[in-house]
Amino acid sequence: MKAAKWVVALVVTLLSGGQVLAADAIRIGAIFSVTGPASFLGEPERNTLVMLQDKVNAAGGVNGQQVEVIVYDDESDVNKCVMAAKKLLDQDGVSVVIGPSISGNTLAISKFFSSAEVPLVSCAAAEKIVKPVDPWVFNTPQLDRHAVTKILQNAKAKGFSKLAILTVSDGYGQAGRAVLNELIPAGGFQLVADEVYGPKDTDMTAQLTKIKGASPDAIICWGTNPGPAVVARNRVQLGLTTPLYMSHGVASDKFIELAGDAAEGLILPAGRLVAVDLVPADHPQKPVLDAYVADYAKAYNAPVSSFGGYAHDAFALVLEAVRKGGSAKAADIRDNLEKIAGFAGVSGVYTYGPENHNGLDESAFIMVTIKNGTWNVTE
Amino acid sequence: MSYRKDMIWLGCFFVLLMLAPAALPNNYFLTILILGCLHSLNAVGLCLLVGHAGQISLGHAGFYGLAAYASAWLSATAGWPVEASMLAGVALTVAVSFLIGMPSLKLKGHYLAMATLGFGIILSILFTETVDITGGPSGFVGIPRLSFFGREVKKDLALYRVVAGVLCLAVWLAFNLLHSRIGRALRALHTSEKAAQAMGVDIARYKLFVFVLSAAFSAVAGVLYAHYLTFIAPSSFGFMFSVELIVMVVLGGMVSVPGAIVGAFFVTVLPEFLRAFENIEVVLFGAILILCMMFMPDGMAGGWNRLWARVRRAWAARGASGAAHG
Amino acid sequence: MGSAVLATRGVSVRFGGVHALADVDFEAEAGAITAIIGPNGAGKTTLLNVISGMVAPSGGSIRFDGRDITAAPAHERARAGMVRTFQNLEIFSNMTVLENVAMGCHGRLSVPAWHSMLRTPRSRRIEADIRREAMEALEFVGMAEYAQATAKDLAFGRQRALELARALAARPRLLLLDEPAAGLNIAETQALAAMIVRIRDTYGLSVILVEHDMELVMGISDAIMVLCFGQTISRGTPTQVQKDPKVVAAYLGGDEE
Amino acid sequence: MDPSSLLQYLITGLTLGSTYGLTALGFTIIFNTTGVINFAQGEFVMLGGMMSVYFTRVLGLGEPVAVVLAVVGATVAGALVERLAIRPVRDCPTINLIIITIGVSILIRGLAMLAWGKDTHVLEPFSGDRPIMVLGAAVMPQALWVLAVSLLLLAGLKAFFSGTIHGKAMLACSHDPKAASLVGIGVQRMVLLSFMISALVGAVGGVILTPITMTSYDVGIMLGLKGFAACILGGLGNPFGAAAGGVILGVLESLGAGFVSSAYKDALAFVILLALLFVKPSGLFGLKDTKRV
Repeated sequence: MKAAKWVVALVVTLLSGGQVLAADAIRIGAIFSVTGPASFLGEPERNTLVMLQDKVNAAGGVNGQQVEVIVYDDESDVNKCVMAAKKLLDQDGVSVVIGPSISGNTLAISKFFSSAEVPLVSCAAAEKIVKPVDPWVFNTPQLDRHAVTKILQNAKAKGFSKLAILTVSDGYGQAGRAVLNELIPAGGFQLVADEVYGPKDTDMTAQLTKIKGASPDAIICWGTNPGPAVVARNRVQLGLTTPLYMSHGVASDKFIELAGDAAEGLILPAGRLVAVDLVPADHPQKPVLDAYVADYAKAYNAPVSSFGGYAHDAFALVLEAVRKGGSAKAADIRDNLEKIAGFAGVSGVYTYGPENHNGLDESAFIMVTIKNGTWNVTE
Repeated sequence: MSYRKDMIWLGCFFVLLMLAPAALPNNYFLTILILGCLHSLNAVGLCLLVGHAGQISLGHAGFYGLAAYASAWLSATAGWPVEASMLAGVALTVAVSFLIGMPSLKLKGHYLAMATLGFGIILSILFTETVDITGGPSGFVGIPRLSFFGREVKKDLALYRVVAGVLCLAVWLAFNLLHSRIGRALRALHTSEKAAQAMGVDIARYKLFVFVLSAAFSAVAGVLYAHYLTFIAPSSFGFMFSVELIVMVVLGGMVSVPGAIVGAFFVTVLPEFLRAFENIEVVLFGAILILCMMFMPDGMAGGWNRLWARVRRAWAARGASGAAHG
Repeated sequence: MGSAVLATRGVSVRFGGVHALADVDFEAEAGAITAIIGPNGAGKTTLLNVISGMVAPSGGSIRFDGRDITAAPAHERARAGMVRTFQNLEIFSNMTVLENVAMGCHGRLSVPAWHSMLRTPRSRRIEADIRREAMEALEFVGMAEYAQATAKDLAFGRQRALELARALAARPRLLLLDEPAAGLNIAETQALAAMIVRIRDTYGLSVILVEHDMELVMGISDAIMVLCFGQTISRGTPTQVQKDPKVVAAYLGGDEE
Repeated sequence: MDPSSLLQYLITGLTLGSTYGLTALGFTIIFNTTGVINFAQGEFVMLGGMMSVYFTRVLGLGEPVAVVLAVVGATVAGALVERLAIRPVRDCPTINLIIITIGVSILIRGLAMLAWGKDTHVLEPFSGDRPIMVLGAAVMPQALWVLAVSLLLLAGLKAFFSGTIHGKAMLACSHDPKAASLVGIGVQRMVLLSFMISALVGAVGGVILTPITMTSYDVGIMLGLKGFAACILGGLGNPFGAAAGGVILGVLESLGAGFVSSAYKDALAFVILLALLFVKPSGLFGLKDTKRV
């Protein structure tokens, strides 16, 4: 009986805690990994969304309607993510949801959105999210495929033929590893080593020593901070001079800080956000990038990250769909998202379609080299 | 507690579980309830193992995951019917726990904790690295939903009833066991292995039995979890979840089955309460855990018993003084 | 010696380099009370541990009822009808007195586990039998009124009696008592002596007794074996042993006894 | 496989192993006086690293000052943990105390996250990061620091336990707390001391490791786990076993990654650890049977 009373008390408290929201506002739900291992994604995403909400509302909203963003933290945990999704769909009655931050969580909840017929605009990059296309599920980040293609183009131009890969054993690394394993042989390269490190590993010397034994022309490392910084440091410590490519997952100033001098000469594909100053003034993304960097600096006194950019674009795309279609109904937002073409965001220029729920291509990336502790465009 | 009292408790609990959804406005609460029931199932098994038989395990998240993955693979990849996959998933887990338990249970205390922890970690590495089978770190997608004889349990409410029913069944089995010669033997070997042996208890067999039984409870929870969520990822079955399960049992008071269930619901629901506090959530969770252990050293079951005894004393005192006045 | 219920041949036990027992031959006759005595550190409890299967001998053999049990684990010996008590009380302290005694019936009144889990009629019958027989054993030692008390709350003397009741509930053919009088006062010791004899007479079982209290040993034993530094130095009836100069020397030259 | 690679794996393993061994050492000290496995041990290591980063970066102190302050800070934290969370419940069963240490570790981690954010940080190596080449294998100067400090700590602990009154008193507490209190040893004081010493050892470890491993608010989980494994491998209660266990674990991982598979290196290390446990149920250098949890 103790459990009985307890649960009843709990339910009552939960119910009374429910927010009461303005009835005519456009309700946008969001699920980000604000805490937990993936907080480096979720925190800038949450910040971005909150900032944009205030900005839009201050400017009078969309189509005369205010925007109400409800953000939940899934703590990088799939169970919490499912609960958050159910809460948004069943309790908060949102008309569109932005997020989650990580691919696994997105895959876990995407089917709830098809059955509830509410669009989900994910900030996670895995190809599985949009391929095959689920009518109700979109995403905004550049696909790994585009990043790998960029790297391989660069490698081909430099005349490399034997490649080694070193990937992290989490969702991000696994997705990258799968694409690398597919595209490296397909591009006429030879894959001479395929090594893995754990997300919490602090020393990759053993893997690099093994890779060294396979004498590749270049190494591609796929991971997010701090692992790749350790890889970069270990590479220098071992006296390895083999060129090292990184993925776009480390395209932030934090990486240069962590890797220190070892970051010198590393090459990676990155969104234009990483080197805003280097983007030509006539580029369609330029005004969006400038505005985002300035707003974020003003609101949080902190540098932007490309992950926050994914949330920025998701929000901008959703508002664009609402504006265009003149409706904030879930089904209309979905339909109008598919009609978006040539829309400049932070991460690239989006063109969605019934068969394309990612909307970006390789042109969303530029190849950058780290020189003197800062980013340089190499193409 | 007598068997009859336990049965009355179970009856009330069952009725409460069945009525609870009526008081809940939407599916979100059902999700919490379902997860609470699944965690309880794990905790009840561990209560038998840790609380009664005194054998620690930090590897049960591995069993939970193994059953979930086995059933997921059999039904989604090999195309087996869901019922058969679930049975096979539980059977496989039982077999694995048997093989793990045999050498491990010869170890004692912290060494046993380490051995089970090691097996749990090995299992979770397997979930992560065998990408072709498990889908790797980004998870296993497309698991069919729970179904019986070809009829899918579509509604969360129906699925919740199944899960709640299974939990009550498991609690019934646990109560039966605890009130039998086997339950006594488990408690006996907890206190004195020597004396238990001298009374004819084959302690190795009994430890293995309760270890496998608790793994089976976790396995049943695991297959239900997989076919409820239709998606699983290795991060749900890591070392921290094993620790969380032990926390549930200890918070509940170690030896009390109802306590373990309350502990499980507490640990499941508390973060939802704390969500409003955002970043401070983790700090609060840690603080609450410490305070609970400080002020309820014998767990929630113990805390409740003391409270109840005090209420009864107060009642009796009032009755007595009332009689004197009258 | 065909009537020996228990016999050890050449039993040796080494702990590290120390011979705890060296080549000990021991026999206990059916229906008799056989005592093992000796100064501290003589190896009495070790011998009892070897007999009951708690310590594996490094050499020698043990026969129980004519069957070689040298390799049998402790719980099998218990199930075969050999039950022991412990010098430092090994009661199940968190269980009730009745449950403690019920543990005595564990090996004898058995039922497959699934019966217990499903609480089948057969399991319920067994549980009822266990309860009844446990109560009988409690009544035999005069502790029926404490059935529902928690074992650790009992006075020390009662805990000793509880251990005895628990052993009795197993209906052993051979009862091994490890210093049952340790910690008891004179009156309690006298009651214990009477109780041991009554147990033997009522149930017709054999008793092996390891004890320091000479009055108790001499009063009730049918046969005595004296151990000193792991070796048998004397055996016979109480009168014979008492007169044995080797025994006298061992005790006088030994220690505080 | 060429010998220079093998040497490189061994050096890597040794460095990695020292990090585990240092954490394990802290576990041992608290276990020996209380019988408790302190799940917050990894957090002490984290505190050492994070505080030295904080003092150098944010407060702009010189590295030596920052390091000393960080170690002192973590030691104070250790004392606070004992006074606030352990002492009030000292009569509870061991398992309760262990759960409390789990709560403490969650709490400390959460506070660190609130105070210093979720970012990863680095600390400059003490004597540069130019590797020393030994027979074709690279050795980092910082790795030498780690080895040297680990050995120093071990020697210091050895001297403390066998050479000082307090050390002997702590050992006495571990053997028999009742007897220890009868002969006038303040068991509670010894427990407090053990928490302080193990926090100190952990923090020193955190400080010297950070230049190699980097640090963030959540590094304690992994280090705690590996440290516990190292303890068990070496045999609970034996400081030298703990250090040796750490080194063995690190070398196993490194060799596993080099010769077998980097994906399964942790699994391999645990398989070997389990196999050893089944052969030697109280660890490689286990002193005695331990009490049950």
